[in-house]
Amino acid sequence: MYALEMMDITKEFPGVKALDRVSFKVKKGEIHALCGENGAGKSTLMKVLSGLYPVGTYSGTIRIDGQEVMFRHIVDAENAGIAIIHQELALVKEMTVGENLFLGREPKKFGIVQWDELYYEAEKWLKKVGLDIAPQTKMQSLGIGQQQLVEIAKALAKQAKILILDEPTAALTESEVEILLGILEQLRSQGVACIYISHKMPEVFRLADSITVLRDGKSIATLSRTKTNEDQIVSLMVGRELTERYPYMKRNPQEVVLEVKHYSVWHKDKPMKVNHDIDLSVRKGEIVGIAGLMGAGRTELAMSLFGAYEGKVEGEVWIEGKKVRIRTVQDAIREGIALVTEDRKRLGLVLGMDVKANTTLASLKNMSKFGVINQNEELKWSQNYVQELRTKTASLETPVGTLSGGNQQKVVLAKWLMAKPKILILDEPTRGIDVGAKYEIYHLMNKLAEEGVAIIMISSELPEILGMSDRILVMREGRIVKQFTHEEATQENIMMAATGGK
Amino acid sequence: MEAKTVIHNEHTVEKKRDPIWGKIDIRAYTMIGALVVIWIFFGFLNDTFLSARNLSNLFTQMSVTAILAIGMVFVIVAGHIDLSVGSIVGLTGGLAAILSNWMGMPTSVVILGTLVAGALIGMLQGWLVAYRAIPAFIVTLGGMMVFRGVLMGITKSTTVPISDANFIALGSAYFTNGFGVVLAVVAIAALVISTIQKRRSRQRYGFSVAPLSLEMAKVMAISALIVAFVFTMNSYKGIPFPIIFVIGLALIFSFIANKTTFGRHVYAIGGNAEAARLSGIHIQRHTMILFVFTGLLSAIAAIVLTARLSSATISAGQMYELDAIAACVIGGTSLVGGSGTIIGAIIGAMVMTSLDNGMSLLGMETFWQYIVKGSILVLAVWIDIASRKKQARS
Amino acid sequence: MEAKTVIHNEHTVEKKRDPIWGKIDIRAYTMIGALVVIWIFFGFLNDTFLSARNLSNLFTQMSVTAILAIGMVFVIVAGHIDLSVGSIVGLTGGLAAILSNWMGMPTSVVILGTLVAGALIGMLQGWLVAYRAIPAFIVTLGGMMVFRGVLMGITKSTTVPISDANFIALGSAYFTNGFGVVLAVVAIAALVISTIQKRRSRQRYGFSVAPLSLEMAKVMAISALIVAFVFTMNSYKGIPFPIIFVIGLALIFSFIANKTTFGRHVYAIGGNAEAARLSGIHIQRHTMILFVFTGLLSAIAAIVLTARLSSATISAGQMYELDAIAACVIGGTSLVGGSGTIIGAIIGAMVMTSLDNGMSLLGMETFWQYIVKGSILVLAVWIDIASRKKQARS
Amino acid sequence: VVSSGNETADNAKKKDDKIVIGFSLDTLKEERWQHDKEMFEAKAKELGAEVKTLAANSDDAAQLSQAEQLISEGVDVLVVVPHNAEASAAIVEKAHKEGIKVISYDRLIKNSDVDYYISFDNVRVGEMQAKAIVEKAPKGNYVYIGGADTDNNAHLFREGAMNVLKPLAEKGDIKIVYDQFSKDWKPEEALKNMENALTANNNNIQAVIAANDGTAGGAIQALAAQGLAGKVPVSGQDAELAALQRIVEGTQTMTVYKPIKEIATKAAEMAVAVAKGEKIDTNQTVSNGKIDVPSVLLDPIAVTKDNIVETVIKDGYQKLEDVFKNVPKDQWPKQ
Ligand SMILES: Nc1ncnc2c1ncn2[C@@H]1O[C@H](COP(=O)(O)OP(=O)(O)OP(=O)(O)O)[C@@H](O)[C@H]1O
Ligand SMILES: Nc1ncnc2c1ncn2[C@@H]1O[C@H](COP(=O)(O)OP(=O)(O)OP(=O)(O)O)[C@@H](O)[C@H]1O
Ligand SMILES: O[C@@H]1[C@@H](O)[C@H](O)OC[C@H]1O
Ligand SMILES: [Mg+2]
Ligand SMILES: [Mg+2]
Repeated sequence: MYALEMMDITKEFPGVKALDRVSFKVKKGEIHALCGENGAGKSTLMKVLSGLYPVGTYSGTIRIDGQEVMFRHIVDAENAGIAIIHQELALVKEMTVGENLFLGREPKKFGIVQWDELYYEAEKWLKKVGLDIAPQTKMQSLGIGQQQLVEIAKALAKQAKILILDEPTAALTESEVEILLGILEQLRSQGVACIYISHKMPEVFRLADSITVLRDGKSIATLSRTKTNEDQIVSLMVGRELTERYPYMKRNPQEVVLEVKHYSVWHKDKPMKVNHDIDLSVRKGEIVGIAGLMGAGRTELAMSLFGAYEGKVEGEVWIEGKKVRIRTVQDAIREGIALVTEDRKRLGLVLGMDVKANTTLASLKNMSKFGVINQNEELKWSQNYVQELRTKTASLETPVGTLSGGNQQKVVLAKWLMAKPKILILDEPTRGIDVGAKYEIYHLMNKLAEEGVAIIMISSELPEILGMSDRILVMREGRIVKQFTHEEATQENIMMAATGGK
Repeated sequence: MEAKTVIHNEHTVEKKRDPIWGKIDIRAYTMIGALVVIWIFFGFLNDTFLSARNLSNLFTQMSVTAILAIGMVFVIVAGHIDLSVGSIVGLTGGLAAILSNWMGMPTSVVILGTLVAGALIGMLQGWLVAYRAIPAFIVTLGGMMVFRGVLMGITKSTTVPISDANFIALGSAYFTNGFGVVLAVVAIAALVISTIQKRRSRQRYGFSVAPLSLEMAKVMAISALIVAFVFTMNSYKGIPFPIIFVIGLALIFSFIANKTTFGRHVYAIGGNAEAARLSGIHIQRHTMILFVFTGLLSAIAAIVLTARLSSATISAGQMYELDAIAACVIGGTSLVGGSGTIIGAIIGAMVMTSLDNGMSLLGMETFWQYIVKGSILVLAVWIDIASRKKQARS
Repeated sequence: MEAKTVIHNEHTVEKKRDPIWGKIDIRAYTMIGALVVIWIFFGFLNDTFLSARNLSNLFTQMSVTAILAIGMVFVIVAGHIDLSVGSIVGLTGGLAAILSNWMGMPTSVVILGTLVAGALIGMLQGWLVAYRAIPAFIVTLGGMMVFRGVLMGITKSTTVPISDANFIALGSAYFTNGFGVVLAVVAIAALVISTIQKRRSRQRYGFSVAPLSLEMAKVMAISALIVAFVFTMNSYKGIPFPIIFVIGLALIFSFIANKTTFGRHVYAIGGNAEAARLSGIHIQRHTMILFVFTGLLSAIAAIVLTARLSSATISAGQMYELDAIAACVIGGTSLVGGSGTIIGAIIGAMVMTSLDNGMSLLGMETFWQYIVKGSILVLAVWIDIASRKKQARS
Repeated sequence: VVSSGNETADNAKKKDDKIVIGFSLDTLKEERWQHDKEMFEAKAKELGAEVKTLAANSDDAAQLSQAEQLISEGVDVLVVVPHNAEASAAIVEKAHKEGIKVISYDRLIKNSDVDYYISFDNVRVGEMQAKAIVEKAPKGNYVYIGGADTDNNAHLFREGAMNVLKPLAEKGDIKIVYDQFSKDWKPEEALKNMENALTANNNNIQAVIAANDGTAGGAIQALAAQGLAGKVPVSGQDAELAALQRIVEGTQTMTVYKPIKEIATKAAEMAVAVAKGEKIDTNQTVSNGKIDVPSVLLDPIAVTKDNIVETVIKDGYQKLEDVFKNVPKDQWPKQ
């Protein structure tokens, strides 16, 4: 008896067949992982299931507990016991955490919200996901990881029969992932069916009972976890063998390109420092990884070095032996710095613009004369980068907002590669990116390092930090607390430094 | 991988302030400051400005803009705009006059007819915006023309006078002093009771409550304001009818905005429509209701205006939409949607009316009035923004 | 570690359509359709509507709105609004008349003075919006009042006539037939050359090009339109001056919008200001320049209007902001920012002017004109939206 | 916080015996009202009274508010130029409640117990415009360029003009081929209207009745574009400087001059007398729908090239050198 059966689901967008006769079945009380490359159709399938694409906009049938269902509205799906955590955060940032948690399902009497009850309940669910914040906190003061946890709490609060998690851990630290996995295991024992989408193979293999692989909008295979392994899944996803996950190369870094001394950054509204007395240097052709927990202040450091953080700054920045003052992003670009921001939708892309315009946004000057754009140059360069990064897009003039998450990330990368930086800062560069594409990005980082670019990679994925960095810095509470070489570093000693624990 | 982490966190549980008006945001406070400055300034230049009589006038004068602004806040918060309110005022006012004068209907029927007409007009526009996805700007711009045209058609471009004394009273009568006192007592009692209830409820859920002394001080301050208001109005002729409408509507709609699921959903729609949709909120239905609100409120404004003028004219309400929108924006409503308060909009309306009233009392030349009003508008918002920035920094 | 990957990749570089006007979006096409329907309809009801003479009138009548809409597109695309353009038209027009009539300046000085005044006014407003972060709605609403007040002050509320024939010609003269023909030839030549160059350049870059026959057909169609236009205008009195302004400004600003980094950056700012800032775009400087544009374009519109009337009145330009904004929105500009085209706005202006002109030719009663215009506005956008949705579905 | 010593202020004012006149104007945006205001204030001052003037920017509600303000400031008499004839009845009622008399200036306040009325008759104005034009063009195609459709007066002017034109049209002498209002009295709207009228009739237009000088200016621009300025008679109203210049240049036929000086000074005298409680002699009464209002009706004057000097210029309403500015000096009339 299946809790859920989706049969022959086909869904088309203008110019794209996102789902092509997909079949997908989930048993009661199992955690079922859904894997596939970026753009394979995972999110689309789940949107069909959650009523977001109502009946009639796709073809095929859905059965729940053997009964055929037709969802005309999200509420129909919710009533049928389906809850979903969407890949993209969907929270109202002007509202409080509690309001967001119960948005659309507020406890009420005669249409009047029972605030005390709402906040009381909210606090319970927040505790459950390990968030120790007041439910009256405004959403906008939360970091992206905390926001993700709120989303999870919101879905859990619905106490659904079928829980869909679309990349819930992309923005979470390991410890939070642990909490989440614990919750899911508990739900499994209560008979809830969970659909788990993730690009993080270790998670999938720790948790899932079965795994379904999608490729190019088709369901390729459904396997039991015990009868398969990571390499098989990856090759099913990507259509080829991927032997080496982290293509680390031993490099000989040359002279120092960026040097930061006694660098402190003040919070933009509050009288407190978010970075204390940072000393840091990066050499030509070197990859420096920065590890740390959420809230360690890595993003602030990156933004501030890039002239994009509003708070006051103290200390010195030297580039190629020259002392520089970077007050604006323009200054930073002029000094050869590029920053791939962590929140691509909010900070990285103009979603309504096409792939081409987004790719060239930071380097238009290089393909313009007297302020007039040479459109063929623009076309040529953006095409080059689409090919080099293997971005999956219908055309260069596709609005970037319709690309899948991973492909959007590639567009952001392309934008900054095109600016030909001397110093490239990557803040969570592979968040939400599939294994194949990750590999591409690592490969690219190696290539750039070889060409002499100094790279700083901020990441919350320890394997990636370990696998790619020549040197690893660990940040905790705004300070750099530890430094390791590639050889010295291990998961354990990094975590130890990051948590300050014993 | 058992690394138990200690996520540091300096959030303290925020005490929820919940005055009867709902949340008064910082911007509203700055604007209250601006208003006080304007009042002191005019009071200084002109003896009559702060007289009970002129304050009574002032409140009456702002009533129409304030009523329209109440509906406008909702529409703007939801990310739309309504350019047609002025024309709806004109049309429903004309209708009221026709019902009353030409058709000899009793006051109650006239009022009912007018309100129904306003609501229907709003519903039509709301349907086009919500279910046909036509930008509100276009729908209401079209509406602005159509309704004005209909008004001209049905009144044959004449002014329709009203003679029904009951109807006229709605715009120009005063409540007796006794009523004012009763009102003050009721209001203060309600305030005290609701404060106590709120404390009880919080304690039941185990939330911390503010010190009793502080809460009492707050209740007393608000009570003092209520008493001062009633006393001032009574020392002239009593509370004017239109002001009671404004206060009543402001309370009702503030309640809707802050305490009901409907209101919260409107804020959610304006803040992040996608998130609202994914949370199963009926965006279309809500949107349509908002326009029913503006239609209805326009009809109420029309009743007040028509009664005050004791006639309906074909130019009635022209450009009121701009006043209403300006009142909202001055009062802190963001045109991008998602944030704004009703009390803010009413303060905005009061700022503008005070400027008009004060300058005309001073007998300032028309062109100077334009220049001064425009400049102060920009200046007030400028100071407001600058001070909020500073505050955020410090 | 040489895992050569064969990630499948089906990029087809889309054929870039690049007419001289820049991107004409789908909405513009629907609106061209609506325009054609309106023309046919009026042409059917009234013989004169499609006469050369009336078309010449029609184009002249829409010139002021069209010029204002050009600047408005940019401001709206960047996520702002300019409510002051009508008042700037009034003020700079008054200034032009004063310079010309009271101070006896030669035409060139008058023009220069007017343009400088417009640009400075725009710069002041732009500075407040960009560098002081005051919402454009407030700044320009204030500006609307202030500039109108200043106009009333400097003209002492009188009508200032203009007698300088050169100046008047700017609004009411026609280019000779010969000039029209030369213009057509130049335009077609430019079209052909640019098409050839574009093909060559694309081929040099190794991009695919459209079949020659198709490209030729396109060139021929556009040429035919140019010839038809010049022929029609010449068959009356020649091309009116104001139209040449509109065409010239539309070409320049379309070029800026589509071909320059500045234009691209404006769209990016409107689409996602934060992402634009993080891509190194000077948001403040760009924003200020946009308001300089609207100021400048308002001054040009003022010159055309004042010359056309050969006098400046204190009500000149009132409510033009609404016409300009409506033209933009009808032409597909989104009030949320990030998208909109100049050609669309001009078509929007033409739709509105055609309605006005057609109905007044038919001698329709005023109130019907309001009703019909408002309804058609909504209807046109409705059809447009419905058809786009269908297209997206299919 | 709030002073309520208003009543005492009122009494103080009464005691010092200085008469205060409240003058509530519809608008000061049009040129003529500027003149009304200045002349009224000058005369009142001469008579030892103080004037508090407020203008309502063409908004009924604003005008009511301002009247309320004047009343609350304790004026002795209220002179009102109503924006709207009916809507301003509320002002009369409010004033009477406080025992203040109201004089209706230039436009009649309808359906009210208004005390006096002093005016030129707006319907008369329309009739004069039409008569003057009919004299020049007794036969042919007529165009009517109206004022703001939302202004009651515009409808009255049109009514007057039609009183004259309708019988002629019925006789078949003339034909009204185009008849439209101009939004907000805007000259540019009049220009568009006239362009359309000329186009629709292939320039076969013999006469234009424009409701005021602003709209006349627009219409004449359209005629000029067809080389018809000066060939087709055009009416106007208000004796604006620009219009008088056009009259002496020959492109506009006439304007209706409402001798502002006369109405302003008469009204000031009336106001002072009413304030003192004296009885006023009026030459007639006009029904306002409720009562017969004691009225002083002044004759508007049709101004053409021929009588320009002895009317507007002699009154000091406009200056000779301004009016004849664009005419060679040797052609200036002797004064
Ligand atoms: N609204 C839309 N309009 C057009 N195309 C869309 C839309 N949504 C998704 N697509 C396309 O459908 C395909 C599947 O996208 P989907 O988001 O389901 O991928 P995914 O498997 O979730 O990828 P990722 O791992 O990157 O999240 C992609 O090619 C994407 O570009
Ligand atoms: N969009 C935001 N708005 C307001 N505050 C934010 C935002 N994003 C992050 N923060 C603040 O910054 C802190 C997180 O810091 P930061 O993002 O620099 O950490 P990090 O080490 O980069 O962690 P992460 O891995 O989550 O990116 C949060 O505590 C939050 O207060
Ligand atoms: O004098 C005219 C006035 O009576 C009317 O109300 O408005 C237009 C003016 O020209
Ligand atoms: Mg996805
Ligand atoms: Mg971060």
